[in-house]
Amino acid sequence: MKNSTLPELYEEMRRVRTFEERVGELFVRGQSAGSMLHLSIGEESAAVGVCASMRDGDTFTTHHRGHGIFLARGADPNRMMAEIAGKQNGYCQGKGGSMHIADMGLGHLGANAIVGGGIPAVVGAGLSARHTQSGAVSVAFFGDGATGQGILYESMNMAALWNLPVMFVCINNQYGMGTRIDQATANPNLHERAEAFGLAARTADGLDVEEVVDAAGVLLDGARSGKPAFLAIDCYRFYGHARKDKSPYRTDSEEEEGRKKDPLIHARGKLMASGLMSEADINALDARVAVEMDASIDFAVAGQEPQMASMFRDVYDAAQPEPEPVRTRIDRVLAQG
Amino acid sequence: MKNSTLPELYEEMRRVRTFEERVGELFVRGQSAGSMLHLSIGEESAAVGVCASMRDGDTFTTHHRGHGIFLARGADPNRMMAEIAGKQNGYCQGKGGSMHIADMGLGHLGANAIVGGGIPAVVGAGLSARHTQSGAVSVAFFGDGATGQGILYESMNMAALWNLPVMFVCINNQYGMGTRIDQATANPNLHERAEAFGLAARTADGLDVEEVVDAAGVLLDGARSGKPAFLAIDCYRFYGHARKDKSPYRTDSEEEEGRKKDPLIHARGKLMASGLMSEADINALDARVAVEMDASIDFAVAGQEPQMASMFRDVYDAAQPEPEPVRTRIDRVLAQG
Amino acid sequence: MAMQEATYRDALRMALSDAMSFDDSVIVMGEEVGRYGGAYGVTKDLIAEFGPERVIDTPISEAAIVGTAVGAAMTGLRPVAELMYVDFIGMTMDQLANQAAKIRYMFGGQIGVPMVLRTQGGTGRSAGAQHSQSLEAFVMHTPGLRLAMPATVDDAYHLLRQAMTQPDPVVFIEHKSLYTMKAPLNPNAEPVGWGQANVLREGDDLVMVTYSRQVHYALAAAQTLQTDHDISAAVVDLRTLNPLDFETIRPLVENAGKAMVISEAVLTCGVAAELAARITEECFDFLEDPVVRVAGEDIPISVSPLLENNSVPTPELIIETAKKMFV
Amino acid sequence: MAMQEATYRDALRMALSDAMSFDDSVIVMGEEVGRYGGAYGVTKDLIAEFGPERVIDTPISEAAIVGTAVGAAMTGLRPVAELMYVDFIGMTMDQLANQAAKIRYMFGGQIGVPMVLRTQGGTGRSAGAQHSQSLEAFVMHTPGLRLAMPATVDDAYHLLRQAMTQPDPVVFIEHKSLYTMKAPLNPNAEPVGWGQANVLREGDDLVMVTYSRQVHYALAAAQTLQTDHDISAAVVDLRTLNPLDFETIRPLVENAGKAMVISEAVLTCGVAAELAARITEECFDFLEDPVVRVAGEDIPISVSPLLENNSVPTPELIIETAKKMFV
Ligand SMILES: Cc1ncc(C[n+]2csc(CCOP(=O)(O)OP(=O)(O)O)c2C)c(N)n1
Ligand SMILES: Cc1ncc(C[n+]2csc(CCOP(=O)(O)OP(=O)(O)O)c2C)c(N)n1
Ligand SMILES: [Mg+2]
Ligand SMILES: [Mg+2]
Repeated sequence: MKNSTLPELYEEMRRVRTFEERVGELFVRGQSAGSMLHLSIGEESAAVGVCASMRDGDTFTTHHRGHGIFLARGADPNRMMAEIAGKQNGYCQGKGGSMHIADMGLGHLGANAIVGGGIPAVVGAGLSARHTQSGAVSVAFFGDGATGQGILYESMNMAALWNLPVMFVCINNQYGMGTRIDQATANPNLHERAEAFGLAARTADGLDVEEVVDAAGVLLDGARSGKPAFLAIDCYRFYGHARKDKSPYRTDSEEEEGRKKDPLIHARGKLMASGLMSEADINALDARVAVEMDASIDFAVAGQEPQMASMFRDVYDAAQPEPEPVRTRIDRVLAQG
Repeated sequence: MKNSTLPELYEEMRRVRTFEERVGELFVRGQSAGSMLHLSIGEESAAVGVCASMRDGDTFTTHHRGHGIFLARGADPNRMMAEIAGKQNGYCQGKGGSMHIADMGLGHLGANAIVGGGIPAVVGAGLSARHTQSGAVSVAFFGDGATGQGILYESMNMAALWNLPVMFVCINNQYGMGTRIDQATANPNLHERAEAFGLAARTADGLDVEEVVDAAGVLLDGARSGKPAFLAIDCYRFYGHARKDKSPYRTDSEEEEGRKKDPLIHARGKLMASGLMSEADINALDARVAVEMDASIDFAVAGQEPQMASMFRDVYDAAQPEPEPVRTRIDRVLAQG
Repeated sequence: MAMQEATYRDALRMALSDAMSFDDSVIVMGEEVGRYGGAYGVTKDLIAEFGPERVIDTPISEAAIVGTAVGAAMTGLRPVAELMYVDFIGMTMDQLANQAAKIRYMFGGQIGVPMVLRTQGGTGRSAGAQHSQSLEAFVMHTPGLRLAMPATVDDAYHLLRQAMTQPDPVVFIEHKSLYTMKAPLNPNAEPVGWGQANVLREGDDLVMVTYSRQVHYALAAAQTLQTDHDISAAVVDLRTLNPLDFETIRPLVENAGKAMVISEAVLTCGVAAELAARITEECFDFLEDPVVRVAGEDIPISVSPLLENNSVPTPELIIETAKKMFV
Repeated sequence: MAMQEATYRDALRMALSDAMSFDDSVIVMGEEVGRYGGAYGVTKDLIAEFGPERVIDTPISEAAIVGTAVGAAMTGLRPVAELMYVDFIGMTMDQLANQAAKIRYMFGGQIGVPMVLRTQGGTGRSAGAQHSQSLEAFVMHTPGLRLAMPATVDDAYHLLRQAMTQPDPVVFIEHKSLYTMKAPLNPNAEPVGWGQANVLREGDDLVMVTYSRQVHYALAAAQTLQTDHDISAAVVDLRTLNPLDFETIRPLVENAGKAMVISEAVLTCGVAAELAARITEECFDFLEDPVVRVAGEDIPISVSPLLENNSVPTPELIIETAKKMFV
């Protein structure tokens, strides 16, 4: 299992944090495609802690706040940033953007702009894994808000019924847009629902990435051997819902408290206390990561806009005729009359 | 509360049983509208036991197997049977049929041919009741199969979050078509799900109507005062899913066992043992009910087919223009050319 | 209240607020409609004015939101539910099309479902394939559902007020690119009637039939066509697609002999198909050309602004097409 | 296998069975498809042949059924999911239209979703408003989804086999009133190509363009029109609505000068609108009359058989309409 020592986990979390900060910059520079950018700052331990126990061949889907998860599964930050900028050299050639990044090579079955939309796909991926006896697990990552969506329960029920190698990971950052989890449900102990459907289920504290690694590791092992699992990870969404949201619905003091649950600072403290890394080591690492992530902005900015000709491509398989452009149709129609 | 003594409960259950038997006859005579007739034989205690604690002004929705529930809430068997025959003097003028009976006067917001389709309406009715402080409860009746539908969980979550006067009643007759409940979920203790969403929840044994009355009474009282509730009632679907289904997917011996869970026979035994009614009393009652229900067939058969003119009526409010018939449009179009 | 400058967003909020003041049974519900004030700010401050019992923040449960509105409407409330993006209508189509739309009919006319489902659609914010669609055809293809799509500040107010008095379910689709549009608004003026199209520009050579944001594109195009190309184009804003006011269209098309229908929805099986078919059916003898459909491409919407903008009709495409109709 | 009599239902089952024998990655899933054998018997005994790992009974969870099929298709399986009634498509529209249909495009062509969603629709069983609809327009209006609707026993077999080899998601809509229809079937015959319309009857006076059960109504009507009224009507079975084969239609309409489109779906914004618009656009100069739409009424379907039968086109309505086109 890669990324399982604390220095490795810390580095990966730093990469996520710094990448997200650069996404914010891209937006400020006016070079992102739109403003629907959802940063996972504060949630790094969830992405990194779960992915640490995932293996090559495993598949996953994410929600709209999925940059960190994909990075932790091995994404190239350059191609991610280019996609977020809507450029042709992005993961999806500029068609998808921040909310629709995917990469089949890395098992990323897709981020999703529909809350809950990517969840049932992992049940299907679980069926495939069992069919081919590949030993792969499929993991659905989603937010606490997705617990409002019926399809989560339909999917968990199926996974449990069929004993599929599937895991549901709920990144509970306490908010769905402006709605705090206790304003969205009468029982915020979310894992109890999964238990009631027959899954192995627990909640981990996202402050400590090693706690997440431990919880996720056990549940993923179980899932791999046919006991589907659910893991809620408690954390805090440090900033607004999307780039333009200033979170007026929560108090400064709440935010201050919330941001104390910083998994990077916590890991940093542990690293130094245990003597695994010195402050200087950590600072050097952070600087190295900053250089890597700075480069992603340059890469994205230098990328080409998609060609107009690509517009009609990939609606269907490449061997099929492309849809006829409206203009072409109009010209043909006006040959009549 | 009406229908709360055992003789009353028995009579009401007998009315349901006999009505359903007559529906079967209507089908055999070829006088039902279609074959999508779902009989509630074996489930009488659920309908009667819950409705015993409902009050005037309470509202409810049912699933496709809802004849018994509506009868127990005061329906006129004649107009029900006429509707099942697709006649104009039915509850819905022959447009709805067995799966779409409703009556606003009796608080019946509608049966539904969509599994789970009627569930969220009770959340809305709960909002209305609170808005007007009417003191009414709204009850959703549905089958075990509906626990596969995400909308159930969305609805329970909302009801619990908002403390609405709402109750969810799951009539667990062990089957959804040919699928036994343990073939549809890994955890058939259905009330645990409701608990996980924060509802008051329990399971009652439908063999004993008085047990259902007790459980439902407590939960309904709670719901009325803002603690939404869930009640699963265990019973057995005595016959096939619909009139044409001979249940080849279950063994004769299973059916024989299942039909031993007969709430009427059980109540009959209790009535006689307790001396509340003699066998002769009960037989006289049964005969009286048979006469009433025989009449419903006559009423339905004598009813008129709907008029063709009614076809375009009631798509919109009566004060609005009706949709234009295709024929009329064609005639106008062909005035061109 | 007298004439005042208002944005489309303000006008919508005023309509909600005025209706709620006037009728205690009107409630607003949906994701983020309360504390957050609506994803596009339409319901801003309503919760302060009317309280959380009438401005109800819901969990992210689109299907149950619509289903709850159905139940509330059947029991005496006038719910105005918000679907944050029309793209999420897929989760609600059972409650909308099998329940809300059919209840009056299935139950023999016993009861209606007087609810409004407010939502917004269309391109313009680089929001990608799942947040930029124009799905009004799904609604228009469902008997029992009314469908209103305001293009102007006036209609943002008046059409929404009217929608909230309809006896039947109304899907009310705003356009995400119009929220900041400003115009004078008089809430007390006599509005154009519910179900009536509005001829926003007269013209003898060509009739453009459209709705929602494309009304503005059509008006801009018509202006250029007049000024630069001496083509006189009428512009009809349909306002409601159900009811559909054909009687306003007929004489214009009979007079001009040429018609173009403009819709942001994808072309195939979309609203433009219905409009083109209807105009052809009713005005065949007067048509010099086939009715031309200027509609969305038969593709998903990209996040790339370049591709996004060219996936739906632009004023340039309208002008270019109109010119071709006169060569 | 040689020529044999088969019902439409048998042909569908044979197609599934043959595809499953041929390709281990094909799985069948849905409510009651296994032990029960399918609500309409199409998957009868498949579970005995292929086991419960490949013939998967699901809970009553339409949205997750489609979503599961999407995930399975993306990871190497060829799922054939069954939606018991097309009326339930409302619960699946997000998974179908926002996920299955858009995945290839949103992800820049990296991957397709080679799944088939089998379902059935239409009237004829007195099944009421929520079990009798024809909702193909929702699918046809969604770029990225293919749409096949077999009318014949041959197509029940061959078109389904072809659907199971498509690289993109196919919605395959059977007609509930055709399951017991019998005809000779040769599974080894060279089939009509995927995406090609089939001219089932030639005719010089009028072209009837249709699909699914209405093909048979059109053929019956054309026979009567010929015999009793000396009107020679061509009948085109579209077979697939996406892709739509216009090239087969064009010369027929150019020759006859009159066209009728027939669809069981409700008229407004339905498939008939698209077909009428397209024929008019492409063949305007050849049309003597406006294209006539013979379609479902803009109303829900009643359970009363009398109302049900008259809510959709009947052979009588087709004949009556055709006759009016020649007065
Ligand atoms: C089906 C659907 N409903 C609503 C939205 C709008 N929306 C986008 S993100 C979001 C909040 C999601 O909260 P959560 O699942 O907790 O994820 P987080 O943003 O906190 O990471 C909402 C309501 C959407 N994109 N999709
Ligand atoms: C949404 C939907 N899916 C599937 C069906 C087909 N169907 C009708 S009844 C039924 C079984 C329902 O089982 P349950 O909820 O337990 O009710 P029961 O029939 O046992 O009373 C199914 C699958 C339907 N009508 N609606
Ligand atoms: Mg969250
Ligand atoms: Mg059942």
